[in-house]
Amino acid sequence: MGYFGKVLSGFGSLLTGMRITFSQFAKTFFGRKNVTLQYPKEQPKLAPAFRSAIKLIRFEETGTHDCVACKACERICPSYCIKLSGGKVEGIKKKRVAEFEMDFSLCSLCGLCIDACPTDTLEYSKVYEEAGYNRDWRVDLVAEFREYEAEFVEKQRVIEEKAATAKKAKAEAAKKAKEAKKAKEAEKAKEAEAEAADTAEKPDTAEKPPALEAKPAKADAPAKAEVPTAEVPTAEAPKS
Amino acid sequence: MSKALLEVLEPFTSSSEESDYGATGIHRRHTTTLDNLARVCEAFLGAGYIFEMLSCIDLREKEEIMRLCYTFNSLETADRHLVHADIAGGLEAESFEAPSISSLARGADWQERETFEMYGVTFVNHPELERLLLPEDADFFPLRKDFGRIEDAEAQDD
Amino acid sequence: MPETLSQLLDDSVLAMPIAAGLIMGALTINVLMLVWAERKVSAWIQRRMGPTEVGPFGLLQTLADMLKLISKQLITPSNVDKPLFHLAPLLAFAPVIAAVALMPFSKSLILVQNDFGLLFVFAFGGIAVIAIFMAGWGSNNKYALLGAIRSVAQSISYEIPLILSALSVVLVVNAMGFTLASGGSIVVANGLDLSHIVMAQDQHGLWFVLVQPIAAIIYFISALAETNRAPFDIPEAESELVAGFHTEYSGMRFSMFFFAEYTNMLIVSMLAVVLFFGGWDGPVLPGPLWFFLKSYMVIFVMMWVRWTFPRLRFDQLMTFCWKVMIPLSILNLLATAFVVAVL
Amino acid sequence: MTNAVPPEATPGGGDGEVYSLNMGPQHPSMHGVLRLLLDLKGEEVVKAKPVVGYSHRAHEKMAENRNTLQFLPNTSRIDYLSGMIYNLGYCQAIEKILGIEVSERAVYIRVIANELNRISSHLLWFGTFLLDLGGITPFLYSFDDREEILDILDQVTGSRLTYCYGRFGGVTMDVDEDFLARTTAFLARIRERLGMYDDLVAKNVILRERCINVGVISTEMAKSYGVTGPSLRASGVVYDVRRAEPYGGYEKFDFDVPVLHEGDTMARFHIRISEIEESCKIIEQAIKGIPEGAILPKKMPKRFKIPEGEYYFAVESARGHFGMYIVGDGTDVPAKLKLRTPSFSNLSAMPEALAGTMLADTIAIVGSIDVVMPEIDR
Amino acid sequence: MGKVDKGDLGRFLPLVDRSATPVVDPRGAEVAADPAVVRLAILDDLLNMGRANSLWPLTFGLACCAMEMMAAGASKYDLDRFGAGVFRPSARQADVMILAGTISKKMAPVIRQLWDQMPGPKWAIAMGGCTIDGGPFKYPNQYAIVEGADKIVPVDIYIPGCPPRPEALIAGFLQLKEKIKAGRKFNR
Repeated sequence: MGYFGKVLSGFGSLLTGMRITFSQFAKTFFGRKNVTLQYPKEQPKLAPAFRSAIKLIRFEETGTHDCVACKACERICPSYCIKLSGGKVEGIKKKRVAEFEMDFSLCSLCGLCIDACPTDTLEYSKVYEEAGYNRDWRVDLVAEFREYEAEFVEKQRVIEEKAATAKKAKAEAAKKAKEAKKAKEAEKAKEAEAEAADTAEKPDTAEKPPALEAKPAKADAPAKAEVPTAEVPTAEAPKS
Repeated sequence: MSKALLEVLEPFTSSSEESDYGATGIHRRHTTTLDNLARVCEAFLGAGYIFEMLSCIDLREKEEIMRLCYTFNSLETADRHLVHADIAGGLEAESFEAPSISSLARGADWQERETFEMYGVTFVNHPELERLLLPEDADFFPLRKDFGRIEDAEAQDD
Repeated sequence: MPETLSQLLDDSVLAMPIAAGLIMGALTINVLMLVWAERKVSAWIQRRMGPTEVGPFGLLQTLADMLKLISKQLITPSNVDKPLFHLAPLLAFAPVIAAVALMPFSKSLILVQNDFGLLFVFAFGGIAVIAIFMAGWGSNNKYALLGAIRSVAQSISYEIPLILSALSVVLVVNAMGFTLASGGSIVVANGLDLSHIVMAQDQHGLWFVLVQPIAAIIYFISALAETNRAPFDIPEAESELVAGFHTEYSGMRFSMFFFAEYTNMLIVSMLAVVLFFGGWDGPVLPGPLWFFLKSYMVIFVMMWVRWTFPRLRFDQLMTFCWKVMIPLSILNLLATAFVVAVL
Repeated sequence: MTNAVPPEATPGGGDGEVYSLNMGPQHPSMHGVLRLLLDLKGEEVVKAKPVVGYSHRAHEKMAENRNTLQFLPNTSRIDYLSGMIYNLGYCQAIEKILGIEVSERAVYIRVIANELNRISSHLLWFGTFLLDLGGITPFLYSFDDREEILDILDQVTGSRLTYCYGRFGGVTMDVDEDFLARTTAFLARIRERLGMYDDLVAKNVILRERCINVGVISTEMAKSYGVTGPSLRASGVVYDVRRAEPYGGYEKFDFDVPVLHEGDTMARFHIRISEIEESCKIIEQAIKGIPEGAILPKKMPKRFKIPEGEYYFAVESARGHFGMYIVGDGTDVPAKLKLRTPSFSNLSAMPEALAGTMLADTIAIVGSIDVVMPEIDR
Repeated sequence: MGKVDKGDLGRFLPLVDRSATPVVDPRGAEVAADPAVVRLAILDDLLNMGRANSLWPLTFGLACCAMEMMAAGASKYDLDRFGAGVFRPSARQADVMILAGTISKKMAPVIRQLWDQMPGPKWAIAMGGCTIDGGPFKYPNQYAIVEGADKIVPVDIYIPGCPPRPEALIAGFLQLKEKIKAGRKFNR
């Protein structure tokens, strides 16, 4: 019986295999339900963390990116795919990037540049369906910000001037406050002598030491030099 | 670390010291000479250890040697021994010889071929010492320190 | 005797070319549909969609394949045995058409009325083996040679159970006999005549698959092996021998092998329908339609088997044939002979 | 198909009986770019000589040209099927050397990501192994499951295959409720699918004929060649780096190491399938016990200098014991980074395992060893 | 600092304006960007239509991108919808060579040999950064890899990414179909 038993059990296992494939066939054919994502018709639902080539973030406050061309990303990139140049812009203290070119065919999407960026102005773009006839996949990150650049520099100059004037004003206010304090002390000193003079006649009125006038709290830490935007008054919404 | 193994190893290793597994991942480090290598390997394999890895450090500039590093590990309890064997020879020495242990641990066969190809260390009485990874006509030893440095390429560019 | 199509054409000289043209047209359309069906069935089994972009439901997909294959460059490798290399696709392609001519599509619609049609079909089936061996040997490629050797061994050893299982049906037909509708007389049925087999089933309203279930299973399995399909597709085992015997063929030559394989599949399933599933007899629909519907069902089962099972190893294939299939078919034949003798 | 092999490259042959066949770097079941020079007598393999190196990308040389942080993207491309295990393994190695503290939550996230990656690697192996044996449909079923894992991991790491998810000290992105819910749903789905695969494949008589006592690797042979991972556990040795040298929080989870003693292809098949089950158990415990907390330390040093000395750190990848032997010389560029990859030793056992088998078995055995070529060629 | 997320999937803003580059057909026929320039015979259109819709790729994975190529062929992204699902193992029956993965120097002659073995109108898709110009493995003085597949075979379609998603491979196939039909859009 072993011989036929083996043949029959073997045959049984073949039938179970066919039952399973037919159940899958039925699900697709009769049940009209397959697992295919019809790409050109349906776009895939990309995860928010999806990584594609890096791009500069457009911040709401300034309406443009915040790259100061410090080349931290260029140094950290393992595949040498970032090349950027930029620096001082006449009229404002803040440095700006002029050329930011990134070769997406070299990039391994490791994200080290995004971690290394001091001003956190880099993020992943969501481009996933790039294919083309051309071998050159260099991406120009600053292209979309060029036309805002002049306007940004203008706004930045205004901000910095205001900041400068505000600092000057505060400096004078601080000076005035110092003189005023000196002047007050001078009067107090005179009154004190005057009182001392008449207390000399009636010693019983205990002299109340003038309440130590709280030294005017020095203006908060002098504004950090390099990021004036922090204290910028709310600029009007950028016409993006 | 079975004490028996240490006694057996004693005559063949010139120095052997404890190393803190927590930081380095190695229980014990030994140094031995080239001709004792085979017996050290036999001791380990006899005690049920397996040959885990063969690597080579190119110290020809600093210490005029090419250091072979073997690690043996036991499968039952984690017990990793690192064995150093140094081949004398400075930058200009063009051949480095070392005994092959592929007859004892078959796993060493390919690792020795790879070390030969990457560092130029020829293993004596190795069954078929040929290139493994590089193209057949490659005549350079890539992992040597003086080969293919980035600054050389940049020097050529500008 | 049912008039054949040629008598309809009153024996004019044109009868044969027209018949050949008809068969070629029918077969080409059939192969186009079969290849499309194979890709769609495999897609549905694998929960995906199969060709959908070309034509309404991807129906023109195989047409596009054929158009591409026609315009492909025909490469003849340098040190190749030229006569064998060029002849092999033709030889694989030709006998297949001849076999279709013998099939009884309906009581009257039969191209070549022949007393021993069954024998002819098996004979033409045998020629295909020579073609595959020529292809394998001719293309001077180790993979092709291995594939060819395997296919010869497989086809020869699986023809035996194929024929034995068909023989048991022939025995049953000879025993039963049947009355001709017109003549009303008991006619000694000639088991080898395909239309007689179908008429026997038609008269007694009893499909032979019920009479001979074991023979049907053996027939189906060895038919799979004959056409190098699925669990037995060892000659062109994709994962071992790259592409088996047609490794070196490109363009139209390759598509001839493709054509031959799918037409072989069609013939084998038509024969299965004739032998076991009662040919053209069916309640409402006209004869030929039933005939094609049944053979497409058999082809669907063949495709279903292909996309389910892994491949047998070569020596297992042989032991399975000689140790399981042939003893079983001989036992079945003896049992039928005994039952027929007793009745 | 490159059968036009230069004559001198094919050893043996010529005495009429034995001829040599070149299963070239481009072959449907050579798992990428492995090349086997087979000396065949008829269908039987007399001698097999694997030729490797067709995807040698100089990872170790690159490690000596880049600082420790810049080597991160390379790690997941050494073995792209268990890219997460390698990437996080490299981070754990450097953390151990530099003594960087990893928050409890990051440890749990790493365990979940590792085990998901191991399941996806085993599923891909299951598919390609069946493809080698001729069964095409299970390949697409297992890919369908694997796509689910890739989507789950894509949600957190942003990439599908070559992850760069680990940083020294933690992971780049936090895990939210949706991720955990999807993983739990996936666990239920894969367990039910494993039942279906068992019926469709493991019980199939053709497959059992093709796999049972085919390519038996004895325990001594496995130990002598340094075979590790599922192939070693199928030959009767209980060795799993997660159990032998616990790292990355694996000592917190209880899972058992499946072991079989036959050492044939069927044993390796069952080992990998039961390992998927074990990984599911680990993920379940990790999801239940995942604590709250930060995933990256606040202050990260600018440069990660490796102190003087030699370090060895091993992780259990889907294919076996992956060891990193790092020699530091005080700068942030390692003096030497040796990658002891499991498939390298597993494949070196092939010439002895393949001798005397049929041609079709050669494909089945190499498939059952689960070889990934760039991991061998580094 | 809130960021403005336009949310559109968008396309790269390429440094080089790619739309202007003419579609240079390596087989010599200068097919300018707008198809009206070259008047192809109807039969040629028909054959091109057939070729475009039945591109049989060669099973030929090199490294990580091969996994994404297999995923494109699998159920979820089903390459077979475009008639390109038939992966032919033998070079004689393949039309498209998808170079998926890093090309090492030892593999270069093999790729060239496979390319020569492929018959007739044949195309090549360079998938992934490594086949475009070296990808993450390109650094000065790299001794092991060939930086860019077009040093070996004439490449028609470049798909950047590391690895590119299966949708990008399908987009590459669609673009190759447009190229084969010489930019003529039949009533799709």
